[in-house]
Amino acid sequence: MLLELAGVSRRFGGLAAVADLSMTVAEGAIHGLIGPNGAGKSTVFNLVSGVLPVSAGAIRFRQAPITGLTPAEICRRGIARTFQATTVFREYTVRQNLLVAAQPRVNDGTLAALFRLRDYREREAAAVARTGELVSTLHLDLIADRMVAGLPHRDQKALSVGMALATGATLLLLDEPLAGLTLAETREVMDLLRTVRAGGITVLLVEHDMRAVMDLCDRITVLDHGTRIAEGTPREIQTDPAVIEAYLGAEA
Amino acid sequence: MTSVRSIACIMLVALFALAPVSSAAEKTLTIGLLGPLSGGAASYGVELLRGAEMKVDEINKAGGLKIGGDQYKLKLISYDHKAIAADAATAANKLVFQDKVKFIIGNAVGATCNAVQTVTEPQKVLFAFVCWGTKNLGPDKPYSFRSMLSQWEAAEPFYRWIKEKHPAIKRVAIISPNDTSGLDTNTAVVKAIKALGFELVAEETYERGTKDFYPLLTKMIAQKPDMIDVAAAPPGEAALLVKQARELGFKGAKGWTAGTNPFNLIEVAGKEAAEGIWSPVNINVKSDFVSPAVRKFGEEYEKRYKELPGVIAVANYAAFDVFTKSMVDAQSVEPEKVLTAITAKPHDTVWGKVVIGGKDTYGIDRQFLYPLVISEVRDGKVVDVAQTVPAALKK
Amino acid sequence: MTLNVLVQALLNGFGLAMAYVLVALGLTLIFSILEIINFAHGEFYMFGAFVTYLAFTQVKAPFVLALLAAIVVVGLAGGVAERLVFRHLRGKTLNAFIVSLGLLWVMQAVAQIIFGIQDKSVPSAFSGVLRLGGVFISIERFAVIVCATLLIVALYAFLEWTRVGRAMRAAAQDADGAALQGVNIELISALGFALGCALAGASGALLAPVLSVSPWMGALPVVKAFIIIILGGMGSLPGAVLGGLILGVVEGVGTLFFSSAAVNMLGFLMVIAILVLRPRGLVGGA
Amino acid sequence: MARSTFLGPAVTLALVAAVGVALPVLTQDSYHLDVATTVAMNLLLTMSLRLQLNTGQVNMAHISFMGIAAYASALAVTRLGLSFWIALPLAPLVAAAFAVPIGLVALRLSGPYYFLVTFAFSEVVRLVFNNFFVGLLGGASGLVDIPAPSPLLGLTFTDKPSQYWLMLMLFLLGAVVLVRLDYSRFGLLSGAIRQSELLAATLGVGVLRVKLTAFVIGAVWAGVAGAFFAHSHHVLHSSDFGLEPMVLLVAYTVIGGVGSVWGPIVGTILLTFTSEMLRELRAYETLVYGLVLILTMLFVPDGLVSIPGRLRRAWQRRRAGRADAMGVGVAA
Repeated sequence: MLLELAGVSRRFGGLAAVADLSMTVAEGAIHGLIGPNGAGKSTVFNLVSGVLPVSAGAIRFRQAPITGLTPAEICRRGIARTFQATTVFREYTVRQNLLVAAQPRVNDGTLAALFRLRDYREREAAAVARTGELVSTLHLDLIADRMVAGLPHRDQKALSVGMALATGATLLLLDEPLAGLTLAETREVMDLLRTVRAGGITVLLVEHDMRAVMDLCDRITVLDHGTRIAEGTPREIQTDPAVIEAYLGAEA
Repeated sequence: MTSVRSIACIMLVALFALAPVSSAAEKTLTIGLLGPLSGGAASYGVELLRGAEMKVDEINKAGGLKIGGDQYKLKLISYDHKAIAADAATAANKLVFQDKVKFIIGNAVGATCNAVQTVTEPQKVLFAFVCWGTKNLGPDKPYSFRSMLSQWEAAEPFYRWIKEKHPAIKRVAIISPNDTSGLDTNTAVVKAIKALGFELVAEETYERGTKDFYPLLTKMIAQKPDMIDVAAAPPGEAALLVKQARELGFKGAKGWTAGTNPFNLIEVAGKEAAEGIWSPVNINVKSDFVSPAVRKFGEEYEKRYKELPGVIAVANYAAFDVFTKSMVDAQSVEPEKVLTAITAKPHDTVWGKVVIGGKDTYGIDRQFLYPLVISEVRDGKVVDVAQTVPAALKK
Repeated sequence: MTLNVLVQALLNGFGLAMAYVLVALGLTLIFSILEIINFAHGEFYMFGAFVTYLAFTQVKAPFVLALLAAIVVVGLAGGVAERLVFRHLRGKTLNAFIVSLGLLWVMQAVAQIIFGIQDKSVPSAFSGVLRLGGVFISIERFAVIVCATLLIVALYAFLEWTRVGRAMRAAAQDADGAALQGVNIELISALGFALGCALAGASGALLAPVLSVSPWMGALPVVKAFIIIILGGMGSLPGAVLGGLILGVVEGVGTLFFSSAAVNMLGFLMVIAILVLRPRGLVGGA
Repeated sequence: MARSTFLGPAVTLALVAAVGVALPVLTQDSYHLDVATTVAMNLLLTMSLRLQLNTGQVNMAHISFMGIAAYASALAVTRLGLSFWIALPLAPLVAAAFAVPIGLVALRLSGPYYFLVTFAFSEVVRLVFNNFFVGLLGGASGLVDIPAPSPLLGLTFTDKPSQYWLMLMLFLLGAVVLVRLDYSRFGLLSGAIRQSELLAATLGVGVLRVKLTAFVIGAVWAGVAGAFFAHSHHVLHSSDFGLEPMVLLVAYTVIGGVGSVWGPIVGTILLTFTSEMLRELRAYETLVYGLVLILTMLFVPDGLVSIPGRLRRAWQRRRAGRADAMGVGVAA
């Protein structure tokens, strides 16, 4: 198992946003994380990426515990994430945004930078090269050198996914990458995710577009009020009574 | 084409021809002034400026100065250094190199004088100030003058007067701001107190701008002093000190060695708190001890600025007086010649007779010495009670 | 060191502490709503003092009226400053710092031009001195303690029990959250800024008769307010009161044993020590 | 960190150097040279301050590191008998020795707490200069008679022009280092932190490391300015390292524009000219200066240096607008 959550919970005062959640993500898969609004999906992302400390339980990545590490350390271990509200560096160009993400494992050795030492130059060149590849795979060539502030929302969304990829992470936590996209653009991003999976990168996907989730995901975990109510293949989830009840309210 | 050029040449020649003809050309002598004109110490700076403006207008109204066949009108340029040493140096540079002044008459707040002197001394610019640091005068600073009696001239005669007139006073507590002039005043007063056999029971300093003195006064009053000397505290803070001391039950005598403006003190502290405070350095423009000239100056100043002058305004007025008279005596505006004229003989000024002395304290005669008038506040009025004449003046 | 002197030192410490707490409360209220530190907060304190000066000298108004005038006028000025300038700077720490610095210079310069450079006294409604055994306190100062405490209690009541007060506290906790609950953030931040300045103005009005007025009187109280909100924790009313008392005792008693410079330094060293141990201040408010 | 300056870093730096070198040729007037020397010193102070302000918080301790180095250098020369040319590199290291611990404390805090702890530190340093170790530091009357830099390779540094050249060289050395840093990975990361610290952290940027480096490098270059200041002014007083000079440096940097390494240069030069021009206005000087600060921050929040960038982006948007209308989208 690539990622394991064991009895993880997070309380804000009395409210338990995530309560005793255990789940696992297999390597190389696209793993869906779905549930009604306020089910605790974004909180899970904040816990795994180290932005929020857990109240209880443990998180293991490649069998090594990562609970308590800083977001930067977790990123260097190989977990990158995007945010529900697409956050990018608005005063930088697209290329600069990718470049910031492109070298998490490089120590930002200022002295090396100052005297342009050889290994600094090599790593800098490698980063620039990687950025170039990403710009083309993400079809961002036309706007690569435009200030992000002026770009339309969909380009910024594509860029935020690109930045997660640029870190060289092996596990991506994508928070609603399809929100607000047209049909054509949704298909486009789904293709991108498939190529990402083909490249051996695991994706934990929070998404409300059920058709896309069912189409893309190998396995799905369903959250409601912070606890896991179901986990399985897309087909199993579609027929699971607990899921239907959570989504459609107690019908019968 | 050529005709235009030739006409231009003729005009040029004519212009040059005219120039030497007029003999008594009208000239302007620029004099510089520096000081804190904003911020907490602004009262010093503004008084310096007003004293200077009064004398400059007086001279210009009387037609200016007749020196070496020319008639000089005076022009005053003043800059605000906000009591920051680096600013004072920059302002001094502007006066000396941009405005080409050879005389800077007026500066206040100790540390800024050191900074200005790094500019004026090498450039041989005559510099008169009221800064109180001991290091401001010395043989290595021949072009620097102090135009007001400092604590070194006032403390000893003041405490000698107290010893004679009020023998009951034995235990003295003193307090000053913790800046250059404050600390130097404390040193001078402590020297005088010890020399005259008083007992120093407390020596305190406070951060300039403090208003609530209850904590410090409680500590001082606990030592049971017979007298509290608010030494170098500016008028506003000295008023709060005496007012709060009275509130804390202190009934003893009150002194103010560096009292620059008792009228402001009375206004802020109120009559009861200010009652009986002695100060040796201030000048009471309304009292009968002083010459009619001072009384006239006080009236003109009050008419013009709606406030009574403090001693700093009178000091700078007198400094301008001495400098301009010396220029006329030397019939030159060259600093070297004016310097010798200033130190040559005593001068008649608004203070009365002024001698340039102070060699025994500073190693060089650059301190304005004039009669020391000790005043006392009685029922809200400043009354002069004694006058001592510095030894140098007796000769 | 007799008991009398020690009690007097403690009383000195508490004496004006509550007035400085008012300044600190104003500063922390403005910070929690607009997330900026108003560097010119001391100048609103000075503004309040000059309003009282005018009320007493020109109009011979009674004490309470002069205090109310200061609170209203300075509050209005605060509201105008928020509407014209500060509302564009929410959360922009650097820009807000420069703008408040500019405002500080403008207000000091205007005060110097209008009122001149000499310190002025404000006639006091209370005269005479209270003597309890060997310990003294002027009735004027006693009035400051009483009024300041009453104002603090009034502020606490306002924030706890009135609708506008609760909306302000909500906005202070989380501006976006409050907006979702229908709180009119624009109005509340204007009112909050006005109230913050009014608190400083009230403190200035109370202290004017005790400490005299000058255009530069605002510099020291705002530094004391900084220390108080660190001791008490940013954004917490009880914390500010606690911070004010601690600073008062340190200055009152400390001066008996150390020089004034050392006591000043002690205040700043406490700030550094607390921020190292508890980054949100002692009580660790909002 | 707006990389897209018109002329590229090297050319812009050369332009600034050219202006600096040309100045003493144009005017030998000591006042002009004195102001120019002060401007060059302030440029070094603001460019090094910007490094730290660029991470988004107001550091009030910058002037204290200048002061610590100034006193250290003065004492090294007057008490230890070292030559100025040994004290010059040593003094900034003394400043850095103070900057590391204070930086570690301050940088764990954010927003107002960071401002307050650096302000508290700067007041402690000022009070020490003014009231403590008076025998060593000169106390309230200041440390006086600090000698000018001793001759080097036959050159003397006692008059205005030579001191201007020395400061210009120190500034240009600092500018080269700071610009190289800014155009390197370090500059990219500190700009990213300013825009969104959380995003930078989740992308693997060691936020505390970058901030501490900016803080200490800033202190080192402030130290260089301090060492020069001590030996060119010959007098040191606590008022030179208090609140007033510090807030001026922050104003120069933010008005100029924190987002670009060129911001402080624009801010320092323009505002120094303004205050020299206003010198005659006395009480009105602070009034006008205050209004200049308020209006600039309201109408040009990103600082004067952002104006050309904003104009170009507006022009670009108008051009791009037309492009979108023609269907040249991104991923089509």
